Amino acid sequence: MSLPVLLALALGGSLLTYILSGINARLRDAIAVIASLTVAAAVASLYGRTVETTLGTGFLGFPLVLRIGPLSWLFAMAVSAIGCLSVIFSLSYMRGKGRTGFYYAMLLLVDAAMLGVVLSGDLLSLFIFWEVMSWSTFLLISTNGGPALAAGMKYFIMSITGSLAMLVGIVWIFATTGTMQFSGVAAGLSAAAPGTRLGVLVLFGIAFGVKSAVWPFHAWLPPAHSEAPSPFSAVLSGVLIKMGVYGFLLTMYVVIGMRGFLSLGWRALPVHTILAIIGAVTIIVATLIALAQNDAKRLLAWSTVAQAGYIFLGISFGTAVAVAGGILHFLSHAVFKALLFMAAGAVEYRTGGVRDLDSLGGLIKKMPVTFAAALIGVCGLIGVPLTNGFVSKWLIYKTLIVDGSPFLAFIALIGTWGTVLYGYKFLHNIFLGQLPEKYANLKPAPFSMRLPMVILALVVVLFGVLPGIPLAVVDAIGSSFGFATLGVIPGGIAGETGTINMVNIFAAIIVGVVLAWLIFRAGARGARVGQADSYAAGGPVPTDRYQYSVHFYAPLQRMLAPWLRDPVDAFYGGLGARVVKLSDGLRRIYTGLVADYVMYVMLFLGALILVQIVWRPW
Amino acid sequence: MRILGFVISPLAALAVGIFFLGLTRRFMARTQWRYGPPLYQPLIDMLRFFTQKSVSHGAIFDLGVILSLAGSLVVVLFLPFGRICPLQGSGGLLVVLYLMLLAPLGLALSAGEAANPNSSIGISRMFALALGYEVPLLLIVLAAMTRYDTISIVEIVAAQRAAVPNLATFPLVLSGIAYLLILPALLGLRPFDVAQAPQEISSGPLAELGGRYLALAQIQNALSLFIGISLFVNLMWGGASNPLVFFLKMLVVFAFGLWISASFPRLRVEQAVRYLWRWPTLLAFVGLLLVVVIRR
Amino acid sequence: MTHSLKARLDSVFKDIETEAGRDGRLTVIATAESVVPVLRFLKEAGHDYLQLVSCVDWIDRGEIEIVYVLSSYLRTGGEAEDDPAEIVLKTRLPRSAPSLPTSIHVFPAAEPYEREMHELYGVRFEGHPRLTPLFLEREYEIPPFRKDFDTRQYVKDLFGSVPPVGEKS
Amino acid sequence: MDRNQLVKWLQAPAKMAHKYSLHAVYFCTGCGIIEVPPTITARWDAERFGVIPTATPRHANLFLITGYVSLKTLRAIIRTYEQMPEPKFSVGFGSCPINGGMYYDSYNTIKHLDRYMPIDGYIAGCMPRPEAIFVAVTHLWTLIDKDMADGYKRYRRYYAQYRANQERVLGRLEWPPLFPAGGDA
Repeated sequence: MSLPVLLALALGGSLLTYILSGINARLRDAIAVIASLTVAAAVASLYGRTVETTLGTGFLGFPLVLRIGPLSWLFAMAVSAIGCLSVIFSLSYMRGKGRTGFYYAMLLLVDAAMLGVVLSGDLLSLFIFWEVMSWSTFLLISTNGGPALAAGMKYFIMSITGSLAMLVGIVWIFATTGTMQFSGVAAGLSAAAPGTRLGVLVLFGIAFGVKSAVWPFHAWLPPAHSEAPSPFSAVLSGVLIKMGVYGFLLTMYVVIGMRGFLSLGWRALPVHTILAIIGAVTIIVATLIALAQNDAKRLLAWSTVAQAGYIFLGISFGTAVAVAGGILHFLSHAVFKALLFMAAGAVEYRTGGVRDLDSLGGLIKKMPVTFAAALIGVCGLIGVPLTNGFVSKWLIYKTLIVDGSPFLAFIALIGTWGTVLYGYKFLHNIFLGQLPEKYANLKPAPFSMRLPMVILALVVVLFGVLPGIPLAVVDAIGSSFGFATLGVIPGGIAGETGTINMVNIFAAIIVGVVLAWLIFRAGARGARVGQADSYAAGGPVPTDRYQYSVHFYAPLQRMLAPWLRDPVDAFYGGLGARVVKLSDGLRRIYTGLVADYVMYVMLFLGALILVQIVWRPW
Repeated sequence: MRILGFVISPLAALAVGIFFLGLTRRFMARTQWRYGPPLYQPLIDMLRFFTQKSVSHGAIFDLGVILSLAGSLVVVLFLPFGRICPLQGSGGLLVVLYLMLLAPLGLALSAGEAANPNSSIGISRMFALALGYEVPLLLIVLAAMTRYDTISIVEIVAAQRAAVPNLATFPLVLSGIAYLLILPALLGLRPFDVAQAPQEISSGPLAELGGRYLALAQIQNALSLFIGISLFVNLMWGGASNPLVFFLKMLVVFAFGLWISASFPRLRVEQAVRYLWRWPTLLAFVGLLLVVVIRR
Repeated sequence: MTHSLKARLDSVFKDIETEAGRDGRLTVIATAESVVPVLRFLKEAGHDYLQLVSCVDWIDRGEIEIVYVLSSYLRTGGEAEDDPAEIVLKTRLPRSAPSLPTSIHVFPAAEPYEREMHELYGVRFEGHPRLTPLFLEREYEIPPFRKDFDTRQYVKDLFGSVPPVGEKS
Repeated sequence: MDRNQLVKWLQAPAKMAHKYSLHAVYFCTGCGIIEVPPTITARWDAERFGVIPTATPRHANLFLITGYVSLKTLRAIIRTYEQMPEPKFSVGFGSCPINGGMYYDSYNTIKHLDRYMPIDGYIAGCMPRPEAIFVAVTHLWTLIDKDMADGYKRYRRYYAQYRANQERVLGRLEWPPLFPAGGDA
């Protein structure tokens, strides 16, 4: 299938869904699912191909180019697959809510725009799709109104700032190289001065940094993620912020080029190291803040910021293994974070919108499938061996240690322990512990919610045991950037860059579990008891609830409280308040009276005439 | 030989771990001017737990305990015991660091499903304390990995045996001291046993485990004693060429840990974390810094 | 302080009797209605520590006596004549239907005492938010601390009737 | 370890393990509990015999009731006893659990503990000294050897009767019956 047809299909699906929503709800659901499935299948069929198409018409005289390579394919696949699963998840989540047609159309539009971003082959079409994506995302985030509107506004303002920076960068590149196609730009920039490359990197970095929520541009993400509808949070966290990662990869290794990028900066402190340090700061700050969250989705949102830090650290560290790790971690994170947001969404759906970690508990008895999925997701998030998160993080750590950045490795590793803490808090406060009486009759998640979660959970484990499958694509991307190949085997990688064989580890863990299970079986059997039979110092368990999970890490939080405030968010808030005040002042000029405006014009003209008379500049 | 290693190494670890458990009780008794139980008392206890009927709170309650033990068993396979090391080239120390995570995570899942407030408090303390000692531990492990430029434990051991003691080994001395300072926290011994404080939170995560569940938790405890000490001997003290020497080295390190453990009263979580993030972290940090500087 | 506490009490409250005893102890005998005002007065006068509330069953007189013992943390007392170290406030209630306004608004610490007296002596405290059982597991026809409660008979009736467990012979 | 012991270990390891690993949950009622600290600390050192205190009934197999039992404590004692994993042994300490002791005429203190839960042995005295606890432990060993420490079996067997007695003095119990069938007899 050719690329323009693919994009047309994606955009047309969105439009068709919106038209049909006025006619028949069931038909609309069916079309939405079919459209997203078709797009995913079409993207999958493009595996391994490298195509470049120029669209017939251009735009303002510039040609619009679409192309696909390994990098674009991987991102397009992630976008279309996660998008498709989130549409399926939405089927029950959105039932009975207002403006469903608008929601579906926008969801598909965001997916289409993201596809456009990763498929575009020149800066102009990249910018167009980027804007479409930003707009439609804003509409989706603020779809619930109220606090969601404020969250959407925050996102939108930061996004616009990024877009402007990007536009300036594009103009700069065009002025320097005279072309907008990536292939031409790369050739032109390699001849340009390092200052130009650095400037482009910084300008694009602002745009992509905002989107991928790298510190200090992360402030929009937590409110936006927690206020958006859950299926869209999955898309938002799973793939949309990864568009920033795509942009970084594009800028660093395609537009500027690997050699050009890695040689930027000073010898003692290259630019890519600075970027890696920013990634590390993102990890540690976001992880510590995530520990203190009491809202399920907000906790996951901060965790997204932290994981984006890992990805950023990987791709900007700039060794073959690190970049492979970064890209693989993007894929892992897309899968398990979409899964976790869906699990949180399923809980939210069944409990009537409860996301407060302090008031849930014990849902494992009522929603076992959701729990299993969430457990696997959290294991992936932590990076427990046999999940995909382990492989990608292992690659990053490995190269950080062997290539001489132990302090970055330390931050990445300690971030993992922080992840254990908040990951367990998420699991424990929602699913473990005692079931409150008001949820005694809770039903399990509906099938259309369980299906995407189960698929994603299976992918987490599959890519964890056989990481060779995604690593083959990642390796192809790396080679297209000019890195050495990794020597991918089904169980991981083997070769001089480092050895990992998940199949061995898998076998060892399976043997360990079987052995432990045999020991367990050897013991005397016991009886199954309910939650009322719990040790309560001899007393009977109170009828309502014996155990609460409030303030889970209280001692730690007390210790860390002074550092847990987010100065960056406060800075943006202050800036916003200042701008509003300044604008209020400026608004006084606009009195609304025509006479005043006429007076301004006359004054301005008078001033011009005065200037002309006195200095005669024209 | 390699297949045999898969059998010998967990069994040896278990034997050593259970011996250490018995030694702990005996040592504590003698410091308190008591006679103390026989050294094989933990074995009797485990046998008793196994033959007692127990209660289960659900599937995750079972799975968590099994996972916890399985994680420790697999870690043991990665650690050289003398020359015995069944899993050499499968990710090395990084995988060990990650697998060491399975044990507390499994126990936490199990205790979470038990739905007892004491367990919840215990887990919260356990994880907070883990974050406390992981900071210096990671710095120490990273210092070792950076110093020898590999992530394989076997290679680290080999490099230590090949090297003559000189100024370049000095930075690891600091890391070693830091390791000894956090050893009781790593092993869950007295000044840092707030997670399982029996008097205040009824053994914490173990509060609802009875019968075979407790037996599994005890075996895991024994293995974790082995892991914590054997990691030190391998990374900081050059391992050993035969198991007996290795065991003797472990004994010396463990005696040091017991000495600290018997001398100090229990710390609160904040106190423990504050301690762990102060002196051991500082030492480990300086150690890592020196390693990096010398490597340049 | 110009007037002694005793004098001020006598001047403010008409329906009480005061008597200065040995060792700086001041005994106040009040009616049921004036207990709470007197307690409030004493608390404001600095005697802000309610040591205990007790109860005596005077079966011959047909009365139940409630005893409040107050003292002060800050003042050691006893040095001056007008500064009693301990104040004992007593009130008598009819044994048939003992009832008293609750004093937990003045002294929150009185809550368990009042619950205890309600449970063991059957004194009703008006306005107490939760007069639920505190110690006892069973319900008793006569409150068990009353003097006409026959414990031996009760033990014989209740515990004597519990049969040994085992094979029925 | 003499030869007899070794033979016993080989014949019935589980039984021997239960003998020499008595983890006790102390129910701190009444004055008897004051005898426990000397028993487990340096002066008498009960750990020599494998007797150590535990924090929760789930870990324990020995239940020491150290003093008088009021109705409220009876409720907690029954609950704790039912939460202990089988096999479990219970020992009444002092004269109060035997027949009420000095509380023979108390309206709120039960007189014969073995009518509400099975007791494998009593330590008489008001109150017994720590040595008496050791005598009781050695006695309990003999009983376990001869399979006569079968309180938990009796509880299972006569559960209906025990439960009836418990409910007679305590009223309705909050928790469901441990053996819904009401026991074997």
